Order: sequence, then C-alpha cells, then structure tokens
Amino acid sequence: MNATAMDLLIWARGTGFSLALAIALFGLTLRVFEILSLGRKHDFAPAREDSPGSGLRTVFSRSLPLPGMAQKSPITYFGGYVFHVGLLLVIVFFVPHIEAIRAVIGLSWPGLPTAVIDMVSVATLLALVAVLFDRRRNKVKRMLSGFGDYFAWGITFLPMVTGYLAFHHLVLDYTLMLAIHILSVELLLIALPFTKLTHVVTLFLARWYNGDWFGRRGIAS
Amino acid sequence: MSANLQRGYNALKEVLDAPIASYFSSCVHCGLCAEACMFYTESGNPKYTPIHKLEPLRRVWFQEATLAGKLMRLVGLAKPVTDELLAEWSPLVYDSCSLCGRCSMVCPVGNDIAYMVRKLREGMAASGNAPEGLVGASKRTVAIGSPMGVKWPAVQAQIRHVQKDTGLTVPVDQAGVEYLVLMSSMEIMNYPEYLAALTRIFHKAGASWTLASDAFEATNSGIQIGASDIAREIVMRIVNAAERLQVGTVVSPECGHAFTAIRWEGPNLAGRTFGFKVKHILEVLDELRRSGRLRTKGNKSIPMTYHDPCQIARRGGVVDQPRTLLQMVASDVKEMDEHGAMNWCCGGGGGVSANERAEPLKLKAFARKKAQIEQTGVKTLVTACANCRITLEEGLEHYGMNITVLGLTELIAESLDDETTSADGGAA
Amino acid sequence: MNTVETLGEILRRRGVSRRGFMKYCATTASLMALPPAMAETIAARLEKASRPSVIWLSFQECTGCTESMTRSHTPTLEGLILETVSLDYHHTLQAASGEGAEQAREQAMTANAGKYLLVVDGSIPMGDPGYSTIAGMSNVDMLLDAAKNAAAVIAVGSCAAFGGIPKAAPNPTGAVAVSSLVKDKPVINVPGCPPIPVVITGVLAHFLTFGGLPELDHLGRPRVFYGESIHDRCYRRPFYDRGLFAETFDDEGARKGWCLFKLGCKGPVTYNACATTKWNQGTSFPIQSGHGCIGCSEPDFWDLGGFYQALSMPTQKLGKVAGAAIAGGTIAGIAMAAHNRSMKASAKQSHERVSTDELEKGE
Amino acid sequence: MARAQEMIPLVRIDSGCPSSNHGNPVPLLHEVRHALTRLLEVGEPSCIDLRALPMGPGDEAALDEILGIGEVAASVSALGSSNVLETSFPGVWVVTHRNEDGQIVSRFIEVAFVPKILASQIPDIQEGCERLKAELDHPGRDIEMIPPERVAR
Repeated sequence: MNATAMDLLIWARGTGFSLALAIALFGLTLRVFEILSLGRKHDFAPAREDSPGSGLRTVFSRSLPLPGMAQKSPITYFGGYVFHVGLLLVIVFFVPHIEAIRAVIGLSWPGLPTAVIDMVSVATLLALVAVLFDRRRNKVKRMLSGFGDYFAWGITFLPMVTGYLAFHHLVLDYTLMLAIHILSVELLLIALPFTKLTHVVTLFLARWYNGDWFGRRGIAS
Repeated sequence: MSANLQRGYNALKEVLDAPIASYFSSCVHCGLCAEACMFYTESGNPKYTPIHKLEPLRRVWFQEATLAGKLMRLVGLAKPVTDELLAEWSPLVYDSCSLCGRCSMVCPVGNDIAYMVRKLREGMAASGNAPEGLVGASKRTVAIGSPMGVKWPAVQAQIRHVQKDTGLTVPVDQAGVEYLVLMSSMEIMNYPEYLAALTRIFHKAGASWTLASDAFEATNSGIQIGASDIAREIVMRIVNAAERLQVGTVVSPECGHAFTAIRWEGPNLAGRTFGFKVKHILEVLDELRRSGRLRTKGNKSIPMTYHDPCQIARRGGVVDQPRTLLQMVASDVKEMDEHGAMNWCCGGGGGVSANERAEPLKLKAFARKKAQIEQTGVKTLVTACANCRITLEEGLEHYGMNITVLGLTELIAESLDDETTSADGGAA
Repeated sequence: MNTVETLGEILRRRGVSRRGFMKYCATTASLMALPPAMAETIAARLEKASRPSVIWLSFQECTGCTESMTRSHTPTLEGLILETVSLDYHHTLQAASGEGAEQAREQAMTANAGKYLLVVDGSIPMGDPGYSTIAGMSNVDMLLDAAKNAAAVIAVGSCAAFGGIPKAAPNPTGAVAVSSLVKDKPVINVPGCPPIPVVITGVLAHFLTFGGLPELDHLGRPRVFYGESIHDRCYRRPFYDRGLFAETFDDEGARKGWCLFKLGCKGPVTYNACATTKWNQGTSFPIQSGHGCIGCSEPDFWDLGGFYQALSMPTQKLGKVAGAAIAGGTIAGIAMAAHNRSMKASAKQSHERVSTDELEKGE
Repeated sequence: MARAQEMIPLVRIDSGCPSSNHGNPVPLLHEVRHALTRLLEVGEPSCIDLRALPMGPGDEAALDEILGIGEVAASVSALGSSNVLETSFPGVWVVTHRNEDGQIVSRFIEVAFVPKILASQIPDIQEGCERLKAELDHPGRDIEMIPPERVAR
C-alpha cells in the first residue's frame, strides 16, 4: 500500500501537529526573549499625573479606528475586521476546533452551529480576497509588500479555504482535504513566530509600549 | 565599512530597545500610517509611508537582535545596511517627517513610528547623513548658543525694548525665583512681543521669574538632528542654570520641540530627574488662571481657530489648556475637524523648517493644514509654537491666503485686566 | 469441478418461481447498493451466470470475516450465492484437513487456472514467516502461488485490504496488505473489521452477475459500498450541523441521539455502507447503538488516535512536547537575550561621541 | 448450518427517550411526490430502495405512519413471504420482502399502478400452463377426485 490520505491524516494529527506546536512554542518563546532582552531605558521624565491613557487602555482601544480613518481606507478596516473576527469565530467556536484546543490546553466551551460557522467562513474568505486585492491595488500597500506579506496571506487563507472545502466535500476526498487542512494549520503554526503573523502576540506588547508612552505624556492613544 | 557607517551602525545598535523590537515584529504592512501622514496624503508618493522611512533601522534590528535575522545574514539573504542606503533614506528620515506622531496614533498594532524615526536619526546623524540645514543649526547652537546665531547681547537689546515699552523690569539671573523663562531664537528674532507679553503677565500675576544669561535658548538642534550627545550638551546648559539659580519651574517657551527637549528628553539625556519642574508656558498660564492670578477682560468676537503644535499637544499632553485660555479672550472659537491629539501638523516640525532641502515638500504638505483652516472659514489662526507660526505664515503666504497668525500668550497679554493690577505693579 | 450449470438453471431446479427470482434480484440489487431499476439487468445476467471456483486463503486474521459472512442475515438469498460458487478451499469451513486439504487447493488451482476467484482474509507477515505458516508454506509464498493463476483477488477485511490490526504500530510481524504483494492481478479491497456481510456477498454477487470487477475507489474498494462516508449518510448528521453533541455516553445528548463527534466518532473519514445497510438484519449499526464509528474500513484505523478521541484532536500527548519546546525556546531565548545584551553593551562601549564635526561626512 | 441468530433472541430495550423522527423521511416524501407526478404524466413507474437511505430509529416508523394504509394488502409466497401494501396515497406501495425465516431482507417504496411482483409472470404462467396440460393429458388422482359438477363449472 502506498501512502494514503489516511496516512497523511495520521501524520498530520500526530507527529506533524506535535512538531508544528513545538516549533511555534519554541519560536514564540524565543521571540519574546529576543524582544524583551533589548530592554527599555528608565524614563527619568516625570509622567503626568491623572493621565487619561495607559498601556492597558491602548491594548484595547487600538482595535477601534479613530474618527475619519475608516473612510480613508475602508477595505483595510472593514476587510480587516471581517477576516480577523471571522478567523477568531471559526477558530474558537467551530466544535471540532474546540475539541482540538481542548486536547492542547484542556479547556472547552460551547460552539456555534455549523450553519453559522459556514456563513462566517464565507465572509472571512471574501474579506481575505478583498484585502489581497487591495494589497495589489493600493500603491502604499503594494510598495510595502514583499514575499513575506503574500506568504503570510497565503498561509492564512489556506487553512480557511481547505477547511471550507473539506467541510463541503469539495474538490478532494474529505480525508485528504482534512489532512491538507490540518497540515496547512501546522504550516501556519510553524510560520507564526518567524513572519509578520507574530503580530498576534507582539501587538499586545507594541500597543502596551505605545499606550504607556502616550499615557505618560497625558494622551489617551 | 566606512568610519561614518560604523559610527552610524553602532548608534543604531545602541538605540534598539524592546519597544522597537515589538513594533517591527508587529507591523503587518497595512499602510494605514500613510493615511495619517500629510507628506504622503499631499504628495501621493508611497515612499513617504511612515513605516517605510524606518527601513535602515528595521534591518539593523532584524540582523542584530533576532536569531532569524542573524541566520539570514549568515547565508547572505539579509539586505545589508550600507552608506548608500543611509544616504538614500536621509530625505525620508528628515525631509518627510516632522516627528508629529500622527502615524503613532493610528497604527492598529500600536507602533510608535515617530519614536522610531527619532531613534533612527541617531544613526543617520552619527553617520553624517543629516541634512545640511540641520547640521548648520546644530553647529551654531553648540558654538554660538542658538541655532539662529542669536547671542546674549541680542537678547539684552530686546530686554531693553521690552522694559521701555512696558515700563517693567525684566529680571535676569535672579536666584530663588518661581520661574526660569526660556525662549526660542525665533521668538527673540521674529516675535519680540512674546517676551513683552510674558513680562506683563508675570507682573500682573505677581510671579517671580528670571531669564538666565547663559541659558536663554530653549531650542535644541541635537534633538531634531538626532544626536543625543549634542542634545545633552545643549540641555545641560539649561539644567545647570536652573539648578544654579535654584528656580522652582523652568518654563518652556511657545516652541514645540523645545518643550520635548527639556520636559521629556531632558531628564533622560541627563540620566537623572531634575531638581525643578518643567512646564510649557501654556501650562503655567493655565495654572495662574486657575489660582486666580491671571485675569482678562473683554472678549474678542472675531472668529478664531487654534492650531495644536504636535509636540505640545499629541506628543506633550497640553491639549485642554490652550482651549481654556482661548475661551478667556475669544468668544467665537471654531475647532478644526481634527484637532487636539489628532491635529494635522503644519509640516515644519522635527527640524523640517530648518532643512532647506525639504522646503518644496514642506509647502506641499502644508496643503493639508490649508484645507483644515479653510474648512473652519476663519481668518485668525492662534497657535502656541514659534516654529509652527513661522511655518504657517510661510505656507499661508505661499498659498496666497489672507490669514492672521497669533501667538496665544500674546493674545492673553493683550486682554489682561488692567483693573486688577497687583499691588506692587508699576504704571501700565 | 463442473461449472456448466447456470444460476438460472440452479434456481429453476430448486423450484424457485419467477416471482421468487424477481424478489431475489431486487434484493441482490439492494445488497449490491445498485438502483432498484438494475434488478432486471441482474435477472438477465444471473440467468446465464455460471458457477465460479473460489479459493479462500486465511492468513494473519481472527476469522471474524468468515464469521461475518457465514452469519449473513439472508440465508436463503445469500445462501444461493454462496451455493452458486464452488468454495473449493477454505481451511476454516472445509471438512478436509491436512494434506488432503492442500491437495484440494492445488487441484482447484490447476483445474480452474486463470478463472478462479482468490479470496484472502488476514494480512501477510513479511518478518519471520513463522508468525503465520500453513502446511509448512509461508503466507507470502501461498498468496503469490495462488494469485498467479487467479482471475482476481478479493481482499476481505481490513487486514487483507490494508494490513489491519496486525499492521498497527509498531507492526511486530511486518504485516502487509494483499495489494502490496499482488501487483499483476486486479485486487478488490473489501475492508471492514469485519466487513458488512452483505458487502462480502454483494461483491461476490457482482462478480457473478457481471463477470467482472465493480468500479473501485482510490483505495481499491467497490464504490457502491464505500462511495460515501458514514458521516454523510448518518441519520445523526442533522445534529452535527446544528452543533448538538453528546459529551459523554450517558448524558442527555447521548439519550437524545445527538452527534457522537466529540466522543471520537470517525464517521467523517470512514467510507462504508454501515449507515444505510446496517447490521443484523438491518437492525442497527454502531452509531445507532450509541457508539461512535471507529473507522474500521479505513487504512490504519487502529493508529487513528484513541477510539474516544475526537477526529480533530491531535493524537499525541502534547504536554511534554509543549514543555520541551518552551524549555528549548527559553534556552535559545536566553542565549539570544545574552547576545542582545552584549551587543547593546558593546555598542554602548564603542560609542564615539558625536560632536558637530561628526555630523558631516569626513575622511 | 445452525444460525446463531435463531438461538440468540434479539431483545429491543427501550432507551427511555422517545424514538424521534430525525427528519430523514421528508426528502424521501418529496422524491415520492415527484415519482407520482412522473407516473401520472408519462406513466413511468419508480422504485425507491429503503435500505439505501439513512434512517434513524423512528424514521421508518414515522414514514409508515405518514404514508398510512390504503385499500390493498397482498401477500406473496416466493422464497419466503412478501407483503405488498398500498398506502393511503394511491399509486404508492410499500413492498417488504422477507426470507424463509421471516426476517426482512429488503424493503422498497414502489410508485406504480400495480407493483410488478403482483402480476403473474410469463415463465410461471407458461410453466403452470404446461403443468395443467400435463395433468389433463395424464389425469392423476387430484383431478379425478374433484366432483364432476365442479369440473363442469
């Protein structure tokens, strides 16, 4: 018997997942050390008292656009919202995913009906296509974008699209598509610490530092 | 590696810190910072995208402080930092950035881009890639004491004028006073009314104050060009004078970067906290108002609007004070659509106005401010930064706009309530 | 062996009426998972079908497949099929033993060379032949010998089809599937542990009726039986779609017959006819009895993680892996941190004071 | 061969929850409706194999209940018994084939004017006809014993 879809699935759920998780955790830990070890000089300038801003405030507030900004770059904002919220919902509230998370961290919670997940997935996929289109169309984004940006887009899109195709039994046999789906997630995990996808972790640090800086100066950023 | 590059590269390694590493790790190339930058919005050129201006610093961080970057450099995949790169980036780092920090407010992942441009300038300056105009200003500040070449005798001449006009004494080198007043050379040369206004206000308020003959200049080219060694030297003149005279508060003039230099960067350049407080003149005025020592009468009814200087508002936290003060003297204040912490920069900050090379771009970027002013429909523009004021006046003239620009401190001084002259006051 | 008598003749000889034959054909179509309209074609073919010789070899197996087939629930009808074939060698069922039995096999192979069907259950050990040997002959030799002149090979059960439980990690006997040894003959895989009885007889009926092989999927399984997953044909599927899952085997969801995905059901990746054909006179199948599908008709189902582990769950224990990765990341991180700190310290040390002279490019 | 199933009685134990309808009959009933339309319009009969459809516990009972019982109920004895029932929807028949042990071996919904299995089959008629002819040519006891008046009729 040659390698079958099932062999691939078994590898993906077993060795593959362990490897990917190990690389992701290794990488993220390393990255956090790399970042924090650079340190931050003590600020001798006395901070303003009763500041309206703070690092913690900014961690949350930066999720909302400032007035006027959303109109300036609607695809970035609305596309960004739809695909981020969509990804979050699909990753965190699709029952098979909850089971996978439970196996890793031991916690679980109620899921959403698959019809809802299905709709969210379509919206997420469309939003991802829209932001890619915008990346090619918008001259700023096109100038900023390199291989890493398209690669990051690809490895985000791949799990979404393979998951969707697997669920709907499209293109490939379900077992093979499921294996490819899991492998694509593993690729995402492996790339997480070493691409711009690291922002899922470091954006909290970045927002904190930014908010702390502005907060000391009396500005709610 | 040339000696210049070596010095610059070393300086860039020195400035790397955890915030910078977090910022570069988080950037997703969404391009939103461009939408917040008038150098991009008014020119339409994507190279003025704020995060793009940081490429040399990003390379140093990636190759020096990450394992992935070190490995990439090992196999020759990392893009090198060269003399040519720094030279190519010099116009992006100096001409197209006023350090206004608007991009730092909109970045969705929270990158403080202005903070990083300031750090990148350390390497650019150390490697000799700073623009000529700023180099000249720095040389004059260090050698003569002021970027515009103003020396103490020029200030003395102005003091004489003020004393003559107001009939009040301008105290010099007096120890133990409440306020040590600083000025910017712009105010000494172009806006002598500032010193007169302060003299009258402090007199009415009964506040003790002084000028220091060896530390009158508040502007700091070292901050703008990004050379901390030079900035420290300049700042320490003020610190030494203030501590020698044992003043309670050092008052930053109506100048944005001067406030940043002494209030926020000063203690860090000195490596210690100061034995005195540092306040912007608007903060001082607002405190005097609150304690009842500053009173005005009469309201100007002409419509006015207020331009927030970036370093004072967004980067300095002085947002409410100018509005309260303006309300005291003007009855028809119209706000621009985006103001306060989200104001648009005049385009001349961060050393841009001292950099002749940047002149055309600065005027192009001014179109944003122009549109904001036009939208309010007013003919009188009030601000609180001598540098903004010069840039605004140049811009308005360039675009043929008939708008009057006023300094807020003078506007307050004009409306001082003469009835309530304090006991020891002289003739008005 | 005489094979001149056709099935039609056999049936008539037994006094089966045309109505009975129609009923038989309708049922055969049903058990071959063919559309009812095919009954007439089947009838026409069966009239003329002749009686093939079948040699059944059992290797590393548990006899479950033979048990399953002999206990098929339609004695009369499937019995007819079984009686129609000439089962010339089956060491579990035949009366003969010892050398006589082996002679029967050799005789059948010679007499029907090129025409007989070879049915195999059990996997073949490639390690020490001593793991499974019949009459001093290793399983590999016997298989290759018998396959040489067979018309086709039917690998019955997951062991013969995919290696099955003997091949489960770490595969101590070096077990392999029939298809990895027999390359020059058509091999039909009829996996399942055991396969559904009517699926075994259905494949025989197909061979009998159409004289050839049914359409096979990429794993060599007849598409008619293995074309759709258990999940897709499961009556509990609506619960999956609505997000209603049994969490334990005795909770309210379990009593209400909700989806068993969370309890480890492998239905989504298992292709078999259980959900429609069912077992025990069409009474039920594992999911209907409240237990998830274990995926027994799929290759390496034994290594698919625990039977009670949801399909989407990683199969390996991750605690140690995660711990080791974080520890490794910490060590590498500390090394990088030390590097970064010394990089910054040395940069600070080699700081050349920038005076206004250095602002201009010298040299 | 002795059949274990005969010795091991199958006992259904009620799980305590109602055998709910899992919704599977609905698409099937739509299929039946389309088959009826076809039968009316082009006279084409259809047959649906109930063993090829996913049915949960209660589904088949629910289906039977919806279909109901119509006017005709017939029984065929051939290789075991077969029940042919017209449902309350004329033209829709449920055919249940059993083996000689009384176990259900297949079950169909036939949409037809008359299910084929009810009609006498030509080979059977031929055989019956021949048998009758043989009997008449060589009268055996059976025919002789019939009273003459009944033969005349």
